[in-house]
Amino acid sequence: MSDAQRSEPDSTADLLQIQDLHVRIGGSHILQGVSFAVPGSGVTALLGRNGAGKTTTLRAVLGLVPRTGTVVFDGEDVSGRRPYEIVRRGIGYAPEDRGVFGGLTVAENLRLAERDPSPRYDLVYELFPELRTRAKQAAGTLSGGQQQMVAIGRALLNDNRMLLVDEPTKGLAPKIVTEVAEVLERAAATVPILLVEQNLALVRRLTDRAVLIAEGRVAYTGTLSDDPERLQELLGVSRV
Amino acid sequence: GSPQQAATGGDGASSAPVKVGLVYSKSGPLASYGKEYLEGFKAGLDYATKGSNKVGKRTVEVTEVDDAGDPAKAVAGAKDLIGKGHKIIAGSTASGVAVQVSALAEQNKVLFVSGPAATDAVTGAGKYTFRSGRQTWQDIRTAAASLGDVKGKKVTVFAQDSAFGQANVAAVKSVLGGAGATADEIMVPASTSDFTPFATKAHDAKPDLLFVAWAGTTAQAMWTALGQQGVFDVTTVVTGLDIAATWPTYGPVAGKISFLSHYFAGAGGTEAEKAMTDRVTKAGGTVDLFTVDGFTAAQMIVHAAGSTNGAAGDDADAMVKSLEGWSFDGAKGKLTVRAEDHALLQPMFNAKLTGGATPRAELVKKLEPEAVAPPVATKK
Amino acid sequence: MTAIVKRWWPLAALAALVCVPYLQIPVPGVLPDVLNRPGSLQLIAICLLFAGFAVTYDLLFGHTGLLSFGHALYVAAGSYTANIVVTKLHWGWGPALIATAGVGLLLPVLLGAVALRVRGIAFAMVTLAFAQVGSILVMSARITGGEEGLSLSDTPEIFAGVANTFRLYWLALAYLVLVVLVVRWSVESEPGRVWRAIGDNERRVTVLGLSPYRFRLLSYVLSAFLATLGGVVHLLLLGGSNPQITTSAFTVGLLVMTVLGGAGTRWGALLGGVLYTYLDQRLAALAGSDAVAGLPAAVRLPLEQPQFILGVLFMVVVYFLPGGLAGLSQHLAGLSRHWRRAT
Amino acid sequence: MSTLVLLTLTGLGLGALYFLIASGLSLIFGLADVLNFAHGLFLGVGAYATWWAATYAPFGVAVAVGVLAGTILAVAVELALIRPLYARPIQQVLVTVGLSAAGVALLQAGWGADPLTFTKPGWTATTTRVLGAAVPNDRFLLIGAAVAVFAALLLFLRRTRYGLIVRAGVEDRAMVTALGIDVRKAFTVVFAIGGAAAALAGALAATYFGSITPGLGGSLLIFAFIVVVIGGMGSLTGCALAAVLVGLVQQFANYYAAAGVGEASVVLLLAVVLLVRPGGLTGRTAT
Amino acid sequence: MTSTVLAVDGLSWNAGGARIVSDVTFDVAEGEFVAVIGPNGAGKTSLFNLISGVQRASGGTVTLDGADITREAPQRRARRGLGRTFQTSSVFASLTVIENVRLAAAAHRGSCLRLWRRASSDAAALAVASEALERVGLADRAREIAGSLSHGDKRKLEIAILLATDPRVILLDEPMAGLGAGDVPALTQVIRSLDRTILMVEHHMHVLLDLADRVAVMHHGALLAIDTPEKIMADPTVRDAYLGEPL
Ligand SMILES: Nc1ncnc2c1ncn2[C@@H]1O[C@H](COP(=O)(O)OP(=O)(O)OP(=O)(O)O)[C@@H](O)[C@H]1O
Ligand SMILES: Nc1ncnc2c1ncn2[C@@H]1O[C@H](COP(=O)(O)OP(=O)(O)OP(=O)(O)O)[C@@H](O)[C@H]1O
Ligand SMILES: [Mg+2]
Ligand SMILES: [Mg+2]
Repeated sequence: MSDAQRSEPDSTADLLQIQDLHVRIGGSHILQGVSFAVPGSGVTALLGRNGAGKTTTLRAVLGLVPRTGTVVFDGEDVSGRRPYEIVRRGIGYAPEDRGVFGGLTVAENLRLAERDPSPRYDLVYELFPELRTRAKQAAGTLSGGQQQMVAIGRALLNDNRMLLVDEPTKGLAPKIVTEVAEVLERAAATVPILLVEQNLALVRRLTDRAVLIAEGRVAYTGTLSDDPERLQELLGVSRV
Repeated sequence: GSPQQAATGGDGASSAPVKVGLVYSKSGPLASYGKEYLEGFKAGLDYATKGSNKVGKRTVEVTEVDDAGDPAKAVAGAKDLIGKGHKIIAGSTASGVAVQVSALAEQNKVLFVSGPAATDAVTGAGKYTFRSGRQTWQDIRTAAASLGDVKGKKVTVFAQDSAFGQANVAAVKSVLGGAGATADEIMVPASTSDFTPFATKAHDAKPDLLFVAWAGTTAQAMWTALGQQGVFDVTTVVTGLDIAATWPTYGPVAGKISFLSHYFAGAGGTEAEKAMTDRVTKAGGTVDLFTVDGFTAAQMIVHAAGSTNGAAGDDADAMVKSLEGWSFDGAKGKLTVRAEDHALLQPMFNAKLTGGATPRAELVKKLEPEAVAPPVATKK
Repeated sequence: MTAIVKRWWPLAALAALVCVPYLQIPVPGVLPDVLNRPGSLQLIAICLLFAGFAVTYDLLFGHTGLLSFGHALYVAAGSYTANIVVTKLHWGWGPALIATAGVGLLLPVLLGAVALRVRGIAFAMVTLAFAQVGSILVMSARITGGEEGLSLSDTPEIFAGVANTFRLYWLALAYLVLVVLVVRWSVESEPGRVWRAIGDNERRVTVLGLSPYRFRLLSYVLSAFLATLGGVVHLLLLGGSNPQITTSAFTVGLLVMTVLGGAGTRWGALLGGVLYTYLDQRLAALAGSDAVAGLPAAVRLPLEQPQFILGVLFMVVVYFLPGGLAGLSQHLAGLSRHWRRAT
Repeated sequence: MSTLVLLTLTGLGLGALYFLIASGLSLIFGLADVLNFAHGLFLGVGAYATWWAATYAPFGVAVAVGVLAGTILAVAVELALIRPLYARPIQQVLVTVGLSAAGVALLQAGWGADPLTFTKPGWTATTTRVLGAAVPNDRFLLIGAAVAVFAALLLFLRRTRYGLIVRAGVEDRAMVTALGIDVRKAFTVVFAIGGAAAALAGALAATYFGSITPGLGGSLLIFAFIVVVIGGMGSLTGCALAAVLVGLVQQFANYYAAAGVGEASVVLLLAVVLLVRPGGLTGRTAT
Repeated sequence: MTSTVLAVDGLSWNAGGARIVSDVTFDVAEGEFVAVIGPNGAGKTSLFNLISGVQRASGGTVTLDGADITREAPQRRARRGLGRTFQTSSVFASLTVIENVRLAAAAHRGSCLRLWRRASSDAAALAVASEALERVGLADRAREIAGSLSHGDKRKLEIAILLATDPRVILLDEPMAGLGAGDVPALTQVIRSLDRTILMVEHHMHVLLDLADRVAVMHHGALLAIDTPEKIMADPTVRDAYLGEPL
């Protein structure tokens, strides 16, 4: 156990605080007491190997999986709230598997996400012009990358106070990966982001702050550059 | 013991009760027919045993089995009854049940007195099968009798496309066709939800007589359609009178229909009918179409079982012999069990409905049993 | 010890069932008569037969994921074909069985080949349509006796008469055993795995080089064939054919049995079939009992409706026992394991 | 000529009746993906409530009472039975099968199995002469009501977000919540509207048939299924088209062909449409 | 140069009123490894769908071993030795890991319609399956239900399924997508060891450069270029349309 794990975050500056989060699904104990905090600005990276529990952590924050422990958002304990209530407090979510509604058109997907009286379509269309040209296409027939654009677009549409973004560059062409990185960078200037990402190069470009999850627990909290060896060891060892 | 021994129950001691099984619709779509039948049966039993509920020295023990209109339940119930030593079974509100239970009775040599089921198939179905109600043939004969001379007239049957409707068509063709009328039919699917096309056909056919054979919950829509398409302006319409609860469904055309009736409260005008009405009313019921079927069944059973001071209650062959050719005074009038095919010869009625929204039935004419007797069915 | 019990209890249960006609045990309330009397045997036989139907339905629904609303068609085809050949054509039982087997193969091959071109609810509706046409034909044709049904004129000597009900009972039991063995075997066979796989991911099956259509058709024909055979047992058991077995309500009944017991599980459909049929047959008798007659009208009237009780029971199972009754037994097994470990 | 007019107008009337019954079914099926077997029960409850109220109040008020009863029932069903099962779509359908059986039995326990007479209100009991054909006025009532319901439902789907939410919710309920939407409310609203439409159909079917039975809904439901499926599951426009088609085909086949061909032809029409176009007349869309 | 195994000639596909794959022509030689790259929505997956028969082409031909298979159903093509994986993991979620692979082996051996045979008694298929699992490193998870595997393990399982059907031509659609940095080298190793004729869509450039003999670039449904990795990487239009600035 590293010391970093036990270090208490400064509660006044932290927008999101997670304490002792446990998730059990169908007999398996997936999260076993995850605790960390996300400050009110910039990007915080949530790293870990496949199956470590990153996605589950994000879903648990939103209450999409049954969980115990406390989640405090902006000083308010939201642990007992329903997912839509938590989201309405200003959290945008771009899920790992994109979560687009295949039977709905691109326009309908975006319309569904509208929460503010004046959604920021201009921003979304500026970033992903394809979403405008494909407005009437069923989202299920979009290419993988195009679906990713819809997912990120939906999260950016509203004036959120925090974004939870799960592997946004999965399946994107290198050029788009760069573009997405720019988008996230720009977004992070105004809204804090909790980012799950496998592409370490991209993570490094966006932030130096990381939380590392291994086997359902927080294995490391701190900066990426602090202890690169240890980080490499935690992330890079193949199981094969 | 062996399975076969186990199956032959009933001790047959002469002081044991006479066991009668009623397999009928206590629940299900024909529950109200079943209720009438049961009330009639109880009254008939009381009447025929003069209040003692005994034939000779033996009490009559009635077991009710609800078939819910489902032949599978009826067969299971009947087998149970036979297995428990019942030699007498009555009931069957639905034709499908009657056909199936009759076959069972024949196999097992058990007396079976079929109830309200009108199907001709039960007549002549076998040695042990009898009926306490009327059959389709008698309905048709009644309709024909009200016509007078039909020679050269055109008769159209407006019939449900089902065994019931087809039997009516066949009977009309045979009865009226035989008397010199030309008969044709308009077959209507039982599940039809709009009768307009058929009503238009009936109107366009312009027959001298339109015979309507319809059983089912959509009767009201059918009568409305016939009325609206002006069928009553071009022809005389005849149909069978159903139970009193359905009379309002004839709607505004009720007064224009000539009804043939198996029975309605007060039609018989006999002593037995009075006795039946008293008993049924006292028990909290009302006399209606199928009350007589139950009443008659009880009379037949008491007679059959009592033929040798009650001993015959376990001997189906003796009971058959005592019933064949037997004439008696029933609620409807004089009834005769025809020996050849076990048809129940009985009076029938012509009636009309009066009184608008709450109709009452009025007797137009009582037809003697011989006038409406069905042809002898060939024994199987 | 427990392993032995686990392995052999089906055989023990079967042996007990075979012996039932020799057991003169009174079971008041549960059965209409002493255990080995015709009334009781007929009731149990119907339960076993319908359990057999439910198992054939489960092959389609539970194991292949095909929701059919037309299974009744095959039961009816079996019953009516045999009956017409015997009663109307007087060809005797040998030809009747051959004709029925022929119909039981040909009809599902033809109809299945067409219906399986569509999937999901569309498949359900096409099968419903076929069955509905069958029902309309049976209801209005002369040769079938329409809504009155057709009683069997020539029952084989060994089954005739109430005294021989025990043979019908054995026949129904034999049918159920046959169906269970065939279905169990087919599910464990190679095609059985493919059925499961198709349910998971059809496209993947295709690119493995397998044609989902053929495998579905195989399941459909097998299930329909078994149901057609059951139709003959039904004919003998009832001594006739009746149009109730052609209706979509009959198929929905099978669906309910399957789900009640637990679709796609080892014993689910069988359990559900027995329970549903037993209740369906017996509730009327119970509802008519004196105990119910004494209740106030508001309670009594619903209780006198067997369909009400069955409907509510079904909802309760769907609601609280997602895996059906079979799920319940697993649940209980889990609890007892838990309990054993705790002590 | 007059026969043609009569058959066409009554065929349209029949189609209108089918549409009224099918529209609620189609709405719930198309949006919430629940094949609601209890739709016939909603319809029956609407009919019985209207019948009951008609003895105390004028026809219009009675229909309103019927619709209200159907709506309340539908909402209760959604809250108590459908909502807790949202993760188990097959169970949702099955629970409606059980509900339908129990509910119809309950109607029968309360009012008996025999038909209850439903007196047609004044004008609808008479006929109007159109080009020599005596067209029953209740057909005009049916057609009018069907058009009104069609328009209202289209407005609901086009102008509100409920349709969108429910369609998305069927695909991925958790994701809709993750967008900050209370998806449960939308489902309840859709059920309420489906129930109201069913109950209205029940009230009008009662007027049309002039009598009601507990099984009324059940026997009409099969036609409603056929219409919904021919129309393309869940497409309201398709549903309307299919209803008219089925009504006309049935009416003309019954007059010009042999008896029974009408019913059988509709069933065969269903099989043919599905085999040629598995998605129904229109593809699968909810508007 | 060895013989041509797969030939695509003028292949086109229209959907939703648009031309999604337009006039694609290329040959693949025996044992060759061709990487397919291109921006998102370029039509790579669609091209694979057309070759494997999951979609019917609107025009053009696909030839496998000299036989025209353009009109054949996907299962026929699979039996000819054409195997593929999907962009989103697609395994049989309710079967165990070993069953997934065994089924594939049985399918390949053509023993699947044998109703009289118990699935579990097929020892030969089982042996093939175990070996395939061994090769992708899933042997220790053989008894688990496939649906509960993590994303990375599902991807490995897909490769194992593919191995069991012993295809001669393999289409891999983004097998590395979503894999952690730790797993990528291992899976790369597995793919290299397949030693078959392979077409692979992948966005991980280093993996691709490592494995590919030739690289095909798709853009707006058309084949922009097909050449050696070095030449392609140097091509300015490719850089512009696909690679962009490195991070
Ligand atoms: N619904 C579920 N049921 C059972 N197990 C689950 C479920 N969801 C996740 N798991 C398991 O929980 C573990 C963590 O999953 P999670 O998706 O959170 O990992 P992850 O870190 O996001 O991995 P990846 O990088 O592959 O996306 C995995 O082993 C997975 O198999
Ligand atoms: N059925 C369809 N109807 C309309 N457009 C479609 C359909 N299927 C695919 N498309 C479009 O075709 C294009 C190619 O899609 P495809 O999935 O082949 O892309 P891809 O090259 O695999 O992209 P990615 O790398 O993002 O997976 C996309 O623009 C997609 O939106
Ligand atoms: Mg993840
Ligand atoms: Mg792709």
